[in-house]
Amino acid sequence: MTISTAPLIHATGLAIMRGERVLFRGVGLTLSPSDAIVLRGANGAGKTTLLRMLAGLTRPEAGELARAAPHHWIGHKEGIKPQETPRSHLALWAQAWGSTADIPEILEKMALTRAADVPGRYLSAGQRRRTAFGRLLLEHRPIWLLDEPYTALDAGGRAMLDGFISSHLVANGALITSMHDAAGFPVTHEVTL
Amino acid sequence: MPEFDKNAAYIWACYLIGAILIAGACAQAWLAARAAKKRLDALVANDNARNSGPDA
Amino acid sequence: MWSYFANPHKFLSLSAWLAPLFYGAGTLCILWGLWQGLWIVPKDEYQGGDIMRVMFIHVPAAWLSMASYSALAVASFVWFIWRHELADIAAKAIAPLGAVWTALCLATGSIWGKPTWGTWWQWDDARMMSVLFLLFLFLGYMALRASMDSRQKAARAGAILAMVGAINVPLIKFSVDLFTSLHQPASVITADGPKMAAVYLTPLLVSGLGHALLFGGLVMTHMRTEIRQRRIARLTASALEG
Amino acid sequence: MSAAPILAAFRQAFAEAWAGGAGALLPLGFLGGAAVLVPLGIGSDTQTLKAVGPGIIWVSLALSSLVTLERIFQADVEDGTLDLWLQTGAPMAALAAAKTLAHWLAAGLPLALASPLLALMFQAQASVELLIHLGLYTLGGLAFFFWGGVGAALSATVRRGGLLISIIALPLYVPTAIFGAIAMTGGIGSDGAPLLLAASTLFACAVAPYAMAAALRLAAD
Repeated sequence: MTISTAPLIHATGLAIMRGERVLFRGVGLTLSPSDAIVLRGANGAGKTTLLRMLAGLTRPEAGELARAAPHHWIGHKEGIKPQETPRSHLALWAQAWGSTADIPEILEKMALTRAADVPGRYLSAGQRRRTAFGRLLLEHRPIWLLDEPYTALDAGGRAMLDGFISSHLVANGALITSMHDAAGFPVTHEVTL
Repeated sequence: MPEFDKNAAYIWACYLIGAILIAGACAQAWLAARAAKKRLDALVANDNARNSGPDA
Repeated sequence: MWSYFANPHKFLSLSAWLAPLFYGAGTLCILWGLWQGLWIVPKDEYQGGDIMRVMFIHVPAAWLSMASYSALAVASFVWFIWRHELADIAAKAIAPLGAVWTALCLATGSIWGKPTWGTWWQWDDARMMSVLFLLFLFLGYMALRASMDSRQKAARAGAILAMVGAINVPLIKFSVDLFTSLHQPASVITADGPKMAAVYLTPLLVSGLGHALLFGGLVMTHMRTEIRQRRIARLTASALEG
Repeated sequence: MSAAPILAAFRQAFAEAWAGGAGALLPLGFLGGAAVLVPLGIGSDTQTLKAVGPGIIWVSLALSSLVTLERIFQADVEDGTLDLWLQTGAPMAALAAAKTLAHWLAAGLPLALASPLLALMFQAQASVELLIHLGLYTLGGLAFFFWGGVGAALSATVRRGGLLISIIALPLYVPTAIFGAIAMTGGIGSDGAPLLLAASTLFACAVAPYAMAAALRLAAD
């Protein structure tokens, strides 16, 4: 097996406006395998917007963006419907992505076994986050884009997530995430907006 | 004024509505244009004053 | 040519003299058409006597309502493909004016209908029905733009809706024609078509030209206002950022 | 490209349609309520009711499509599902069509299926004609849902989107309403009207998904 070091994401000169307000301009970054990039910046600096741009959701007003591999996206909003249980949520996305992952096993890793059949509307914020992170394990994708991943997670949840991220990085995966706290995994570089 | 047959009221009503609508559209366009020009000129003047202020 | 018109500065200097020209020429044409229509041309007894003089405002308004929706659709299309900001500015300016002329067409048509058919609203008249739905398209477009929270989003949403509306207009027109042809055809108003005598046609065409010029002038004025407003917003935003 | 994301989108939307708003019951109640108000409003004269019956059902169908559609894309924006669907790599137009179809199955089709009962209440003769009408309501309802879906997608980020959907969708409903009415009332041109209805529904199914996709990409931006 050859290990490619070609960049997974290469972006230069990204700019975005909201109305007439320039949110940011001239932002560039290169994400190589095993990189973990943390986006820093005050509230409203555009961290979420930059992540959405890298995910292909928001169109940049200027700049070049190339993404060489599939990615996982976990945003502020978990994407869980009120009637979906953690189990049915993961099953649905396994179906959509053509994944054959063992869902009970993922639920166990996420410490969601007891909440596995509780509908989304009754889940706590932390349980919703854990369900969303379960999607990361459905399918191996080299790029992870995580927006404020620690939000609503308790100490155990953070440790669990740090473990996933660390093993993802070891397996040549890469990560871009926005956060305010110190990261519990090796950070390659930080980008301040 | 021209003399019309039995339907004079309808004819005048049509042209009156037309005059009001078109005059209204013109007046609104003119007022909006004047307000925008005024604000822009004020902002630009303000901007120039601010930019040249510290240098002087 | 496109890039020439797409430049807001060029547009500002061009429209600075073109808009007044349009206003002047348009007003002259409309006044001449009015004078001809109200004083000079003989009344047509086949069209209910003097009431047909309403034609010199109703028919130009009808023409303009159709033309302005086409212009809105073209501007939206140009914006959607080439993202020329000026095309969006034009679309934004056209919509409310198109709605005004469309409303004028409906109002005068309704008033014309009362002595002719004995009713303020004739459901069997395909033209009136089509124009009514055109008014809804304009109002929907304006409401959608107004509810978007940034000008970029308003432009995109507006362009999508205007194009969806434009491809539906032929279908709406066809269905309305079919609906009305089931009942007796509206034969009283024959404003268009070769049946029209030249004595009516010339003032009608001149009135139509006048309304079009006035409309064009107003669109330019609104576009100038919008360009300035966007500059104001830009200056305010950069002042806030320091 | 695999059809899996499209099937998954359909499944999720169908489950959501049944879970939120009691599935077919709510639109059915709406249709029934609107239809039952009419005789109370205009009197119980048999001939009058017979004449207005099909039209009332068309109007109720159009209105209830608007009521159901208000939430379909708005909910996706609010809970973050839209972001996930936009990133599946499947064509968004196909996903939007699948979702619209699911909502039509949950709310539009039951209305069409209930139409013979309402027609009987409106003094229609019990005959095969009612089943033909059922087919026409089925087709027309599909067109209502697709054009309504464009309005819903465009107003997905608007707080009082329901009002906006109706003003956007109303002119787009006109051909369907007219072809449907002509096909039922008979007279000149009524032979071809079912075909025209089918053609305009097909047109809606072909065009509306692309507009929905563009609008949804905008809603996520």
